[in-house]
Amino acid sequence: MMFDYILLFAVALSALMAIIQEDLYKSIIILTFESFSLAAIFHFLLATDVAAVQAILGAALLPGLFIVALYKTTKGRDE
Amino acid sequence: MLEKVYEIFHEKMKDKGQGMGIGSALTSEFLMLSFLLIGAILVLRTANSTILGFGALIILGGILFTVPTVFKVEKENTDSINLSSFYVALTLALLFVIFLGGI
Amino acid sequence: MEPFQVASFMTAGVLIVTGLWALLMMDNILKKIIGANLIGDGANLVLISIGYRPGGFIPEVMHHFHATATPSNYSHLLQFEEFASNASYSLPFALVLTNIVIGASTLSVMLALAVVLYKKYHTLSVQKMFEGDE
Amino acid sequence: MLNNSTLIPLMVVLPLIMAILVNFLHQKDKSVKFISIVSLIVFVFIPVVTLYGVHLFSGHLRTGSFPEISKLLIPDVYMGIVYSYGSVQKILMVVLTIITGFTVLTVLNKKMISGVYIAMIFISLASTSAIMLADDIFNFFVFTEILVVAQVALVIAVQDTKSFKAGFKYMIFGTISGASILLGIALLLGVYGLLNITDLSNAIKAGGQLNPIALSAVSLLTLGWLYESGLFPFHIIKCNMYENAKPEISALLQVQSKFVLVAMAIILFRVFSGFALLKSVMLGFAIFTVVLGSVMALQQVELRKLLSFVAVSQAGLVAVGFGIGTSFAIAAGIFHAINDVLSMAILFFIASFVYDKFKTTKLEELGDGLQVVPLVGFVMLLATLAISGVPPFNSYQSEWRLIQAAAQAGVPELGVLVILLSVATFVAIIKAFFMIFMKPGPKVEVNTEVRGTMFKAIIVILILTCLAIGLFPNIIYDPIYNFVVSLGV
Repeated sequence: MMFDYILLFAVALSALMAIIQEDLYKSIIILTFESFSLAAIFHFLLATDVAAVQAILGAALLPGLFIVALYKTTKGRDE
Repeated sequence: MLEKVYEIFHEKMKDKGQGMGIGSALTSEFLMLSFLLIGAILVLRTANSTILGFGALIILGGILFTVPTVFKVEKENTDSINLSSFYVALTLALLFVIFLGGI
Repeated sequence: MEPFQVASFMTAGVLIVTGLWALLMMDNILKKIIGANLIGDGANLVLISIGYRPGGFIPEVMHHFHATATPSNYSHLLQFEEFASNASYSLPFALVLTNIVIGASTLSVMLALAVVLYKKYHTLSVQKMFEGDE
Repeated sequence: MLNNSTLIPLMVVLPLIMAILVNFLHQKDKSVKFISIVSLIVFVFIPVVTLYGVHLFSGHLRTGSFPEISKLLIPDVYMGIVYSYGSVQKILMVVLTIITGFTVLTVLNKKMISGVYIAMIFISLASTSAIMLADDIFNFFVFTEILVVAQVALVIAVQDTKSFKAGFKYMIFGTISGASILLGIALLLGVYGLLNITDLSNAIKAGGQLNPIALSAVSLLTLGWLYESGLFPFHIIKCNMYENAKPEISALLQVQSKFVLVAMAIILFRVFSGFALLKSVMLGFAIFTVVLGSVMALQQVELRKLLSFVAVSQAGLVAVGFGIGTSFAIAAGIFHAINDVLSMAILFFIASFVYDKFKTTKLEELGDGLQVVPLVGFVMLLATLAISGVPPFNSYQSEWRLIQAAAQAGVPELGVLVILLSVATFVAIIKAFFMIFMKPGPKVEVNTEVRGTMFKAIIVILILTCLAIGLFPNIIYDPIYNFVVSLGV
């Protein structure tokens, strides 16, 4: 039954990592991991509907938006 | 006395407007000082704790040594995002200290 | 309070403090937006933890009730007191659903603004964007 | 009082529906114009005809709370979202809808007919009305967030780098304040288990002393209040928003932020009634805002920035009324919010006209305007007198009541502060008036195509309203005072 505590620790750690990380792509991937494990924690906290929404938003929409923004910003510098 | 003050302002505002600009700067300087005086009187009269009273006196003394204050106020109120962030963090901390600590 | 609840509150605290730090201190504009996202996650986690009840069941997934039940055959189903004392508190979940949607829309507006600002200044540094010459 | 009127939610729902409709009609100029004018007439009409009362969403009545199981402190609670509509809400709604109408008319008049733009104005109108009407603290939070996004959309529509920067800053700090309001609500929900403001107020009264968690909620909600109303640490951000928007939009933005200030301060006072420290803290931040806003306003050489700082410092003066905390002072503060909103709107509309006519708002380059547009100059002089509290106009009535309330509450120094602020405001705006309309030797050309009949009509109507309120203040002041007394804060 330690799995949920490990997930909590992972969320806190990955939040810190996402901020400290220099490479923005890596930082976004870590953020996706954070969102997804947050969805799992919501499931353990008996909120399944919220967990579903958070999983969809955190794992698909949010990194998608970030990747698009990053693509638009770093591509412009290279050209 | 007033000519001296005018000279100081003239010197400080060379790159900005002259004439009317100096007039409004002088007005705001006097306003600032009177606001400070009123604030100090208010705090000293109504504050129950000695810490607040001493704090008000120290701040008042410190500001009176930095006349003219207007330029410093203007420097602290620029559009800079870092300065705003600093003040927001300060305010958040101050609110917690006041409400939870209970001055 | 349950230990798991306390642990989630502490995690939420870490998320909020990290996000606030990123939002106020980081120079990179995308890092600021990531910080904003983290603050929202932390607030959501606080709300969800309030509704948690150890060993309870999920109010939306109640197997004892079914859609065609009429009041006459409620008697053999779960009693109201049993439901009230076992289900988790579902009001915060509804609040969090709203907040997730609001957070996503705010985030997309901020990212769009970041892209526009990048096109003007060709940098991601907030310092250079905001303190530079007009 | 329990009058389940369906007209009350229409004030929020109808602007939202119209916003969606106008948004879809993006390229069709004529239908956008027709729909927005018709819907504006309806928006002004609804608050006037609606009776006072409450609306219970989906008809959930006040029911028993089962204190043994739920451990709530009060015997019965509201089960759904509640909107309440009283006299103060009525007056604020009428003023808000009228100024929104004027803004939309100027936008349509400038041939800037864009469906999305008008949709954003309607959404901000809907969210401001919801903030004023909501008796539910989470509903309030949701609409503050929507208001932030709509206001940023209105500002960045200028397509200028400075406006993008202002919008981004506003959103960054909006995230902080939104999260802090949400956390405050979450902590209150955790302690008392309630979201309805009336119930929460009763529960906190029944619970006695506030515990540390509730005190953290107070400080977080206070930070949110400071942001929403543009007080001390956020005054620069708010001012940037005003100065970088189109001036007629700034006229709308300042109305919204002042009314949100009033609404949220009433909510805070109702929830934490009898918590005196909150009032002192509000007073402190309000005084800071007044001082910094007026001192900065005197330094400006650009009309829009000058007016923005004046608007911010006047918001501080409204908050001073709340900070003093007696019912007389709170009523005077609300009254001053209404008066100030009207005269600030005149000044912003004049700034908009000047920007159209002379293509700049830099005071250095302008001049000799009185020969070109004598009527506008005369109205600006009257508006300057109105905003700095000269007797026949409306701000005199509210500032006089504020000074009286300060003296009654035992802090006559604040009366001196109010007088100093009105002097500073007068000096700042009369300087702008001189430099635009009387200084010889303009450096800019006059755009003769702009006739501005609409602007002239609007500012004349507004200044006449100011004069009417100044001559008969009791029509507006008495309902406000009775409402504040009935709140019992």
